[in-house]
Amino acid sequence: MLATLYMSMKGISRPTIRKIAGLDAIGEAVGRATEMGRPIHFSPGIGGLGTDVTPQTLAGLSVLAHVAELAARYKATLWTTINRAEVQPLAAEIVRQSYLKAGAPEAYDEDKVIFLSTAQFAYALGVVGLMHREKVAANIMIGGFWAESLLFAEGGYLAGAIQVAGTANTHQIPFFVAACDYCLIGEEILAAGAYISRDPVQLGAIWGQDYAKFVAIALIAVGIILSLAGSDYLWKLLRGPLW
Amino acid sequence: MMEENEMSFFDKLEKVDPRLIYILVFLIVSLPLMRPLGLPISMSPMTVAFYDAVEKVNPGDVVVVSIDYSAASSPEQYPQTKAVIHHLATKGAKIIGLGFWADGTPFIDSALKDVFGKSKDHPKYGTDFVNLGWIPSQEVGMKALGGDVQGTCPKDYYGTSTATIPMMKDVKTGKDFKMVITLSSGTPGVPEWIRQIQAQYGVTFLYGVTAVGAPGMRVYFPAQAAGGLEGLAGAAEYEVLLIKYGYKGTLAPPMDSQSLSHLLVIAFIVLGNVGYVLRKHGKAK
Amino acid sequence: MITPEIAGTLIAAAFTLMVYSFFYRENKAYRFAEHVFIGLAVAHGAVISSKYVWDAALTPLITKGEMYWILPIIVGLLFTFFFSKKYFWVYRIPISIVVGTGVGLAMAGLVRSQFIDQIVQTIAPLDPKADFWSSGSHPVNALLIAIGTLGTLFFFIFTREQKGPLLYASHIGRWTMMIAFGAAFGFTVMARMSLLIGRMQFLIDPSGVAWYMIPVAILVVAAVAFMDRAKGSKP
Amino acid sequence: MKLSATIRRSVPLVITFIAGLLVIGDYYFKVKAFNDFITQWMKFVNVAGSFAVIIGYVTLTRIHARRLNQRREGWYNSLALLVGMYAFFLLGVVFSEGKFTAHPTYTYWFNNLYVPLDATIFSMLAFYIVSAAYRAFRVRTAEATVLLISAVIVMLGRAPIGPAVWPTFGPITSWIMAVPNNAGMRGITIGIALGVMSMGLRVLLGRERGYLGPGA
Repeated sequence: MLATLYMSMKGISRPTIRKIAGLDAIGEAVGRATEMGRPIHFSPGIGGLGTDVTPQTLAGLSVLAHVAELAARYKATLWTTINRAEVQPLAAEIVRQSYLKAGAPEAYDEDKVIFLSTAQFAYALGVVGLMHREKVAANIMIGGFWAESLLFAEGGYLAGAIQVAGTANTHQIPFFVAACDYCLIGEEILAAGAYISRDPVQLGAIWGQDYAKFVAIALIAVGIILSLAGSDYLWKLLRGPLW
Repeated sequence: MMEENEMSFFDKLEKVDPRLIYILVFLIVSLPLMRPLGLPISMSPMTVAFYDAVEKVNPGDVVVVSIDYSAASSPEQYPQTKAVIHHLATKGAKIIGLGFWADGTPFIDSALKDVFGKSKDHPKYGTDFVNLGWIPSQEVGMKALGGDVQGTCPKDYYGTSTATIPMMKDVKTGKDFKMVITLSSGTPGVPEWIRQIQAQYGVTFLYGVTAVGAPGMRVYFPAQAAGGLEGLAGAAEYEVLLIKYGYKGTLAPPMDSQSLSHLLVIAFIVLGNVGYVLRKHGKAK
Repeated sequence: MITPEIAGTLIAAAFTLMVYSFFYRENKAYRFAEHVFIGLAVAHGAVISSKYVWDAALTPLITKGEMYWILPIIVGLLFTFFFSKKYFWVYRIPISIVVGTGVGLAMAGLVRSQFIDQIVQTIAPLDPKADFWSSGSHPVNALLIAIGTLGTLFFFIFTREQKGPLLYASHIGRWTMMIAFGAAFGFTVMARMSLLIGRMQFLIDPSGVAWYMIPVAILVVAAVAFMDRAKGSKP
Repeated sequence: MKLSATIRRSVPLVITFIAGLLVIGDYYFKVKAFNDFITQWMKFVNVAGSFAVIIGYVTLTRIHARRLNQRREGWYNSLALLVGMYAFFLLGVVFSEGKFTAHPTYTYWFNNLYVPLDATIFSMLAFYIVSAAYRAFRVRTAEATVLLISAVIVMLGRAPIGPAVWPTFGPITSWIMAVPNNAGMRGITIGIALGVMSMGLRVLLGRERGYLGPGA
C-alpha cells in the first residue's frame, strides 16, 4: 500500500501540502523581532542525527532555512544554538545558503550558529542565558525536545519573546502549548519541513501516510457505525490473521 | 509584553527570584514526609484491573517480570516492582526476573532481596524465582527471547547456566509464559513487548509505567494490556489492595507530598495567570 | 563507628546535595558530579555488555567448541572501524545489520499492534452496562472515542487543504488532543514530583544518616553566598 | 584491500535490505527451518550489537583525555570522569571474579553513587516544573486554557487530596483518561505507527541513510 505510493513520488506526480499555520506564525514572529530591533533565537532540538528522531532534527533544519531566509530579508539578527556536534556544520551551511538566497551573504555571521554543549542541561542553560542576555524577541524551537523544553519555554517567556515551538515528542507538547504563542503538534513539524524543503522523499512519505490514514479513518467510521448497530462483523474480521 | 516603566504588582511577582520558589518546593515536599497527613488513597480502574489480572494467576504459572527502567525513574517504579513481586509470590507463581535496560538490571536483584530476604542464596531460588539479568539489543532481544529463552539467556545474573535451573526446564519459548509484566519508563517498553511477545504468543500482558508514559499507554487497554500501574499513585493504590496479603506499603506519606506539591503547582498556575489576565484586561481598556 | 554502609549513604547524600547545589547557581560541585555520572553510565553499559558477550558467545565457544559464535564477535568488533577515517565504511556493515534487523522487526510488529489492533479496539463490541466514568466500552464513550480518534487522524492529514468538513473534523481532533495533553501535563507533574519525593525520602530519612550532610551543605552554600556578597558580584 | 566506491556504498544498503526482509518474512512464513534460522540470527545480532558500546567508550575517552592533556578549564572534571569510567569498568569486569554486576563491591558503588546521581539529576525537573508553572504557563489561547483546566483536574484527581475534597474528582479524572485522552492518544499512536512504517520503508529501500554516518 505504501510501497506503490513510493513509486508515484518518483516524479510522476507530487502532492501539495496544506498550509501549516505555524509557519505563518514564524513569519509574524520574525517580523515583530525586526520591528523591535531585537534578535531571533532558533533551536533544532537535541535529537541529533543517526537516531530514530533524526526526521525531527531534519525538519527543524528545514524550518531553520526558512527562518534564516526571512531574517536575512528583514535584516534581523538570528542566533542558532546547537546541542549536537554533528548538527553544527549542517546548520551553519543552511543558514549561510539562506542568507545567500536572500541576497545578503555579507550579513551571515558564523559565530551566531553556536554549538553550546552535548550535555542536556548544560545546553539548556546556555540557551536560557543567551535568550536573557540578547533579549530575544522571537524564540523558535522546532525539532526533538525532551525535558529541556520546560526551561526554554520559561526562559523565552521571561525574555518577553514571541514563541513558536514544535516537536513530535508527544509528552513535551503540553509545555509548549502552555508557554508558547504557537505550537506545531507532532507530525506537523515533519509536514512543515517537507513543505519548505520540497524534498520528494519527504513529500512522498507524507503522502503515503495520508492514504494509510484515510484507510484507518474509513475502517473506524464504518466499524463504529456497525458496532452501534450491534454488529461485530468488521471487528471479527480485523481480529483474524493478517495473512 | 513587559515594559519596564509600568511594572505592576504582578510583574514584580513574575520576576521573583526562582530560588525562593525552589526553597518552597523543598519544604512542601519534605514536610509531609516527616509529618504525614494520612489522606485516604483513592482507587483507579487501571490499578484494579492490574490487581484482578494478577489475582487470576495460578500456582506454578510462569510469569516474566521485566525491569525496563533506569535509576532515574526508580523512585516511581521500584515500589511498583516490589509490590508486583510480592503479589506474584503470594499467588505461587514462578517468577522470571529479567530486563532490557542496562541500568535496571541491579534492581531485579534488590527487589528479590527485599521481597524474599535473599536472592541467589534463597532455598527457593531456581524453583520459584530466577533472575536472568540483562538482555541486549532492545526489541531484537525481545524477539530472540520469545524464540528461544535459554539460548537468549544462557546464564542467569549470577553466572549459573540457565539449562541447569529446575524451573527453567519447561520454559523454552514465549509460548511457555503465562503472563508478562513490564515495569518500563521508555523504549524498549510497552509497545515493544506488545509487538514481539503479546501479539505473537497471546500471553496476558500487564505494565507498570512512570506517570509521564501513562496517558500514552492507555490505548492498549483493555484488549492488548489487561491493566496497568500508573506512576507513584498506581503503586500506592496497589499497595492498598495488597494489604490483605500482609504487604507493608511505604507510599502513604509520599502521596501526601504528592498532594501538596500538586496543590502548589496549581496555586502557582492560578497566581501567574491572574496577573496575566488582569494585565491583558487592563490593556484592552 | 563508620561502617561501609554508613559511608555509602554519606557518599550518596553528598553527591545528591552537590547536584542540588545547582539551584543556588551553576557551580563546580555540580559539574564534578555530572562528569562522574557520565563516566559511570558508560562504564556500566560496558560491564553489562561484557557479561552478555561472555555468557552468550565466549562461553559456548570455549567450553562447548561451538565455533560459529566467532562470527557475531567478529562482526561486533567491526564497530571499531568507526574510528578509522580510511576504513570507516567497514563500520557500516555491523550497523546495517543491527539497523536492518531492528527496523524490520518494528515494521513487522507495528501493523498488527499499533495499527490494526488500535482500530479493532476502537470498534470493539459495546457494553451498555459498563461504568460510564471508567469504561471505554460504554456506548456513549465508545462513540466519543471514535469521533475523537477520527478527528485526530483528520488533523494529521497534510495533503488536503483544511476547509469545509475537513476543517471541522480537524478542529475536533485539535480539541481532543488538547484535553489529552492536559492529562499528560498533569501526569508529568506527578512523575517529576515523585522523583523529587524519592530523593527527599532518602535525604531526610530519620533512621538513616543521610541527613547529616544537609547542615554541611547549608554551611557551604552560606559560605559561598557570603563570599559572593563580599566580592560584590551578582550570582 | 581495494574495493570500488560503488560496492562500498551499496554493500551496507543491501545488508540492511536483506536483514529487514528476513525478519519481516519470519512473521508471514511459518516454515520451521526458516523460523529457527531467524531465532539463531536474532541471537547473533544480540551479541554483535553488544559491541556498539565500544564507540561511546572510546569517544568519551578521547574527548576527555584531550581536555586533560591540554589542561583546559575544568580538566579535573575530565579526570574524574575518566577515573570513574575506568575504575567502574575494571571493578565490574576484571575484578569481579566472573560475577560482573552481581559482585557486592560493584553493587555497593552502583547503589551509592550511580543510582543517587541519576535519580537526583532527573529530579531537578520537579523544581523547574513549579517555576515554569508560575512564570510561563499562561492561558494565552483558548487551547492553552483547555489544556491547563484539564491538567488541573487530573492533578487533583490523581493525588489523594482531590477526592478528599470533592469525591467526584476521581471519576472525572478517570473519564478524561479513558475517553478524550484515549481518543487523542490513539490517533497519535496510529500516526506514529505510520510514521515508523514509512521511515522503515525509506531505510530498507536505501532512501534514508543517516544511520550509516557521514558521507553515505
